[in-house]
Amino acid sequence: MHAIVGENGAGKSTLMKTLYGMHKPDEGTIAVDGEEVSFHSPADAIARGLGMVHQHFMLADNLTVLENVVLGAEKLYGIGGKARAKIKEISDAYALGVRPDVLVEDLGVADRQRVEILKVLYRGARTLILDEPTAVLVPQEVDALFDNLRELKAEGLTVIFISHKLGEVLSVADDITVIRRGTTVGSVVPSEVTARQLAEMMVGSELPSPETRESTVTDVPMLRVEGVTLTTEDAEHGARTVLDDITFTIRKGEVLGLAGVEGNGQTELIDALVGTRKPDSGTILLGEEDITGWTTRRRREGGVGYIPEDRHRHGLLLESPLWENRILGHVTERPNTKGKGRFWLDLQGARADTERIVTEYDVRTPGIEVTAASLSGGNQQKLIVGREMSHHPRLLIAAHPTRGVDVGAQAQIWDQIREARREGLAVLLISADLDELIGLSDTLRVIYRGRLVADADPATITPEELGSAMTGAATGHLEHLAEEGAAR
Amino acid sequence: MATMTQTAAGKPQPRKPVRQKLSLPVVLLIVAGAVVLASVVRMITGADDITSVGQVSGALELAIPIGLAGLGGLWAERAGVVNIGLEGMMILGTWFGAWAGYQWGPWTGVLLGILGGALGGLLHAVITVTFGVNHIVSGVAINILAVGVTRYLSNFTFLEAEGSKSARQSPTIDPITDITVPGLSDAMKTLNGKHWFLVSDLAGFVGGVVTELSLLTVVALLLVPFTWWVLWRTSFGLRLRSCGENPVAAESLGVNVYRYKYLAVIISGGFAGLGGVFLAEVASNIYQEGQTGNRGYIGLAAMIFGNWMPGGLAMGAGLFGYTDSLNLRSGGTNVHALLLFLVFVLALVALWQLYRKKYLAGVIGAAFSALLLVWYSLTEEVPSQFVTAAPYIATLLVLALSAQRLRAPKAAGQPYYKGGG
Amino acid sequence: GSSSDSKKDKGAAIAYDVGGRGDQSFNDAAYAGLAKAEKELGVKVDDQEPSEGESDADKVQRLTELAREGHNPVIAVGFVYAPAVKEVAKKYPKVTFGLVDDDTVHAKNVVNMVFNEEQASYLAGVAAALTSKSKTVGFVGGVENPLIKKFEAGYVQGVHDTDKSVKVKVQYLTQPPDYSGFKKPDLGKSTANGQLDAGADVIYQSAGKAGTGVIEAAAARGKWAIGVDMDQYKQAGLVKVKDKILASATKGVSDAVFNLIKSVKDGKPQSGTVRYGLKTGGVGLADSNPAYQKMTKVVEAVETAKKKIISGEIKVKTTP
Amino acid sequence: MKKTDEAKPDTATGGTTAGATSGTDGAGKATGGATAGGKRFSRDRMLLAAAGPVLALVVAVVLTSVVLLASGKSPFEPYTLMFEYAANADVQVLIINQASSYYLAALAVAVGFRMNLFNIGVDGQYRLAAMAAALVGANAGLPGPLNIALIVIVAMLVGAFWAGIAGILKTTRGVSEVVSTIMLNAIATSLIAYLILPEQFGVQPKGSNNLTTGDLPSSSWFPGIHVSDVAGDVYGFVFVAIGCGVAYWLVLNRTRFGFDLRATGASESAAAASGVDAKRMVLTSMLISGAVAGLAGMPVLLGDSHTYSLNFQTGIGFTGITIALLGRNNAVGIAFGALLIAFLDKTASTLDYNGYEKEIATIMQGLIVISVVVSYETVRRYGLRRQQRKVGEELAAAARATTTREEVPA
Ligand SMILES: Nc1ncnc2c1ncn2[C@@H]1O[C@H](COP(=O)(O)OP(=O)(O)OP(=O)(O)O)[C@@H](O)[C@H]1O
Ligand SMILES: Nc1ncnc2c1ncn2[C@@H]1O[C@H](COP(=O)(O)OP(=O)(O)OP(=O)(O)O)[C@@H](O)[C@H]1O
Ligand SMILES: [Mg+2]
Ligand SMILES: [Mg+2]
Repeated sequence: MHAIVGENGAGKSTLMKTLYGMHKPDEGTIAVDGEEVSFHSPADAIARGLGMVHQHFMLADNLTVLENVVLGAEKLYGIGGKARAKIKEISDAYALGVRPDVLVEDLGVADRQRVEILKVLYRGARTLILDEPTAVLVPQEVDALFDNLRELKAEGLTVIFISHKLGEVLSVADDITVIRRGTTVGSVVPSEVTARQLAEMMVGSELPSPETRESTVTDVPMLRVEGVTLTTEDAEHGARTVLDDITFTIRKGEVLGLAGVEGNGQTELIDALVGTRKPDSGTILLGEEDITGWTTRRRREGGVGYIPEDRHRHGLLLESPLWENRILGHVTERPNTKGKGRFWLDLQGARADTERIVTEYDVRTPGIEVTAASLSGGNQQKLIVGREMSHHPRLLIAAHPTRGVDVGAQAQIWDQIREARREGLAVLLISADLDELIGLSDTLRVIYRGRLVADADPATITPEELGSAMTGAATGHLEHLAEEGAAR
Repeated sequence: MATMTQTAAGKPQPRKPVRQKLSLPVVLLIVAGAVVLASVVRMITGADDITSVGQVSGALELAIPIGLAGLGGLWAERAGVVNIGLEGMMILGTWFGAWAGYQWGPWTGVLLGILGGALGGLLHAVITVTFGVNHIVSGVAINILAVGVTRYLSNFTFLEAEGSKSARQSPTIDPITDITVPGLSDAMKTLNGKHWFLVSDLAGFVGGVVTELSLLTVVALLLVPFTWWVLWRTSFGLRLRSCGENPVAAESLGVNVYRYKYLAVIISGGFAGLGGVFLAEVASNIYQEGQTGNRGYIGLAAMIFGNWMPGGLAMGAGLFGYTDSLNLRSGGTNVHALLLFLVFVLALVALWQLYRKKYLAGVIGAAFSALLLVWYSLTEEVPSQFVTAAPYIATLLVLALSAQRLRAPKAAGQPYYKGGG
Repeated sequence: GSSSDSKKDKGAAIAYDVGGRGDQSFNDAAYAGLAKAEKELGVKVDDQEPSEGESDADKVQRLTELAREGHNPVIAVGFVYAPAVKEVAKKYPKVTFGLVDDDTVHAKNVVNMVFNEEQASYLAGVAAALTSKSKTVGFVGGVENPLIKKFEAGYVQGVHDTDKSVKVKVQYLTQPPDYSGFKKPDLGKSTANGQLDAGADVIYQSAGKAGTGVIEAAAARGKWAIGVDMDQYKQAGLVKVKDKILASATKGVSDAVFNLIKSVKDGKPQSGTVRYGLKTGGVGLADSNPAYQKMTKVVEAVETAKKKIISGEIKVKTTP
Repeated sequence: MKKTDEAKPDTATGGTTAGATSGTDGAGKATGGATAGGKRFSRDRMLLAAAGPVLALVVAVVLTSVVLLASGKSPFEPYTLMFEYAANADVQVLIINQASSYYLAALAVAVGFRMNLFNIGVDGQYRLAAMAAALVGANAGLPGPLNIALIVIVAMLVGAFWAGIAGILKTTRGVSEVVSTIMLNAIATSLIAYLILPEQFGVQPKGSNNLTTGDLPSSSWFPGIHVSDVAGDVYGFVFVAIGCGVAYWLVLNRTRFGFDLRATGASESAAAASGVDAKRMVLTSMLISGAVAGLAGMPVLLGDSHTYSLNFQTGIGFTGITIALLGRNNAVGIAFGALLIAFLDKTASTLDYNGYEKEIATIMQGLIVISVVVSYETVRRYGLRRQQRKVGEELAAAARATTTREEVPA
């Protein structure tokens, strides 16, 4: 089991895609079983016994598991009963628990991951490439996954995997390669390095940490959510309750961290808070005002900042220049518009302020006329954070604020959040990165199937404990009885 | 290590997908309900033509070109390419079909017409797949181009041809054989003529599909199940559909997405072309400029109506053909009877909404129903101007009632670049 | 602008209505007149087609261009040209403009050629009523505009004056400005089938090219069809079904065009409204089908009706 | 963490630009560098924007010439003929007048396009609007300018109403506007046919086979600019059309509403998250699109025909789609597109007089649209890639500059 680590944008995915025949290398060679190969397409790589599970799932939602698995490999066992039998066989052999005839869109992330692995095994791959397979899993699921992988290894398969979670890399990998800015900076054996050393190799500098020390929590409630319930109804799933009687309060200067496996209602909760979806019942109060009936625009004018989880879908206009992206979401506010009723755009104002954000937040860009799409993900995120902070929000909804952001930028973003918090900002933090969640939050809540099922004190909780609540195994107040300070 | 205070495991019920997709039995039930309702309406109004043999066979003939265009749309969209150029491809089909048809016989015409349409499909594929241009834009351009090209070509062919001497039409084409199932057809006609409740109506429908059926109609009808079989039961179809759902995933599994998209769009053009041939050779026996009359667009609508499924599409085309046929066959009285049909349908919808506690929708439905009833009882005939609009209004109404159930292929209309993942 | 009249003589010219040459209707008839003039009078000729959905300005431009090039007369086919003729005729007073199917432009150099289609249709109605055994006859109109309604009006009156008990089924294919009803034989066929199913055994059509669909549908069932505009019994495209074309209500656009060209050529250009009715033979019922000629009772009745119309004893309505 | 702060060099932005420009020096002034970079990127964009249409026109002409050659004709003469013909003043007037209708129709389509809405129904909207406006105008009996204003307002309202049906169906029932507007076009035809019957509101002038809505009083004719007796008048409404173009540009690019609209078109999800009510936006832009569509019939109605009759011009809505595509939904681009298509349309007739087929012009239109969109897309993608690469290079240069100065800590 070979691990590859590196900062965001170091070229890990790119390297893997090259291995898998999706890009052609300009120079250099790839050898499989000692034999030099040149792949023109993934099909060539598959034929050579390579299989890849991508960072972003490569599944067609509206097709069944069976269809997704056999796609491209129909020659092996056809697309009917024989294929179904084979899938069951593999699934049983490695305890993957995959059901062939459900639609993929009905599966959770962990199940999807297993479908992806099954897809690769189905093709008889001898070498498995897993690009950040654990990013969206809770610790228990991660363990299960590594159990699966160890079994594969025992069968004589080679596994290459990429991860940002250095702890797990150190615990399961046999070899580690570190890459930075597209070149290998070193190869190490897990027994010889610590996580810290590894991280420093990755970034070429010292590691930041998300810890928040001194508490800035006040008594003044900023956001009060009371009994918010939301059901969705669509032709595919019928009616279901996605938010069930959600109640919580965030005070000024408080960061409330919301833990949960993706798809348990976080997105819907954010939507309800931002105002893009109307809850069926319950009230939302911002400060003293009832904002339940407010439109999104009014809420944002009223001081709700929003760092969306999917910046490409919700945070940016990819093909517009940076300064237009700076206006997005704050089109009714200074310095973006002027005149009576803020009717006219203030192009100069917006441009100048974009320059300011670019400088203050260290957005690496040659100018503000370039399109947002040409920035790297991390820089896009910095721009969004800068934009939201520029309007001095009273409440910040931050969903995965550092996802896909390298450690340097991560630290900056954390700093920004902390600073604003000191000035009385209330933050709802949603993150899949449990370290970030524990380190940054003042209070922790766990959401599971649309309900807040547990709460915890970040000072004492461990990621494992949190993880078990996230899978629904534990509820109520999570109390850590063991010795203080064991928490990371 | 750590202990947790385990409260009574508040395990909410697992997310259970309650699929409300229209399953086959439900669809059949709806169809059966519609037939019964039609029969009731016929008995009340005495508009016997609404379920007559002639009406049904007329509807079939009018539905086929729309259905073929719709199938064309289906193939393309299932592979992720929106094809609004169906109209243009149909035009190419009519032209090439007629051009070959009058010279070398109707079946050569069929072949050439398909090829002509496929040529349009190829162009669409080049523009959208290779160059990644917006699909609708490309389709619009193809529609313009097809008009120009066929007119231009007519100047060199039909204008000089014996028997037409006009650049706007071809000489006549020999007909394609008609078949009538001997005993059955007459029996059904007799039965239909009795005007019995339900029995005669069913006889009308059966009679309609066994009377004066062109061989090409048979072929077209078979293409519906054929399409379903290819797309949902073969690996070719699976690959093709995967390109419409998630091309990046398909590519990652070694599917040559470009190839499947190309093939799908070319086949799509071929279907539209066949629809064109049908117009030129079966519906009439001559190429006539402007003959397609927006049927390509309507085919697209039928496909959306049918939820991107062959069966649904056939129903959509059938609905359009039926209303069109109704209005052509002494529309004034027929469509007047249709009003009563609508009154019933809307009343049922209103009741259903009220039952589901959607009061606003229910009340609106009831109000419209009542309005139509008033209109129905105060008039003898619907003005011919509105009769002509009946198919369009019907389509709009049905879509308004059902559009939310529809689900397009996820990647339809999105540009795809190789290695984009 | 009138100075450009002095350009060299380019002969006669026609500007067609939508449908253009090959519409098997009045555009074709106009062309026939033009061709005849070319052959018999030796005049130079030219013709121009419109584009789909064009505006009056385009028509003005077309006529202007023809006049400017030196054509005389310039004949505009179809009432849609009325505003254009009105405008261009002012600019070219020395050119004679012909206008088919319209009688609203009154100027010295404008000839309005109008036809009593309703009279010919009346005769068709008489023939239909007498030939029908089922006491049901049909009328299929291509596009529901006043012109085609004239055909309907005359026909229905002709039927009812002959036999009150005969039912007339009337159906139009499309509504203006959707002129595809003149072009879609399949619609004509479906409609005719509907009327045949409803018991009609004689169908009269005024639907341009779509009319061939009507004739074919009727012939396929062994029922009668009545042609329109020209003698469709003699039409090349309809050889196979000509036996079932009972008669045709003709409209002498061809002769009208020829007459106008001739008058200009002779230096005595027509002017004002020239009406072509039964009296002048400008419209009529063509009886080339021998089967029709054998129905002496029908032929007689038609002849009588014709005389009565000419004498003014029967007034034929122009609107249904 | 401290290190990261240091790794945030205050010369980063300036350094990148300067690095890329000079290729050697990594140092520079932050703000100055950024502004220079900005200018350069916008100039780039301008160049690329111009490259698209030019490339496309060349390709389209070449392809058309190939078609001509293939049919054994001179590959160039038709162009000369068309240009010669266009030298006539009356043809020029004709082109300009026609272009004004096309322009308005294309603006209507473009408003939708900017929102990713495909309003195929402009054709039905403007016809229905023109007919209703003509009716009201002929019967209202208001004094001149007031009557004109009334006519124009009625046209806009009716156009908006008809488009609004599609908007409502989309927002409340999820019906694709592509399908609903196709249906509404056909329904509009029937509705007009019904309303214009003499039994309803229409008029059949004596001796005519036409149906009209009656004539507008001559005081309600929109005054034009008289060019010459032969050439006739340039419609006064041409200037209204230009005004609409200016308004379109102003609203889209300079107002908050326009920003919301463009944002929704660029990314509906991002716009919704930013506070735009997407549904309302869909409805609003459909209404605006319809209102502008309603204007498309006005140049002819007020400037020429002064009545709506059976031969009122049709198909402008579809041409509008072509033109909006050609002009890339840009007010100036659309103006060029409208003139180009009007030019092709109006000069095609001269081909007929000279032994060519006038369908060449239609083929050319199709080819132009295809090559234009293909070249736009190619240039756009090239531009995006180039920009990304440049950004990458400049950042890499900056990174090199900083790393060499700081050295990687061991
Ligand atoms: N083909 C290319 N050649 C050179 N540079 C490129 C190319 N494609 C993208 N870049 C540049 O690479 C940079 C990183 O882009 P990308 O969004 O892929 O980064 P990333 O790895 O996700 O970074 P982050 O860690 O910030 O998310 C951008 O500045 C972009 O301009
Ligand atoms: N063909 C190319 N030439 C040059 N640079 C490229 C090319 N393709 C991608 N890149 C750039 O290489 C970098 C590596 O991106 P990659 O996706 O491999 O990062 P990663 O290490 O997987 O990061 P993450 O942890 O965010 O997944 C990006 O900056 C990307 O823009
Ligand atoms: Mg990666
Ligand atoms: Mg990244």
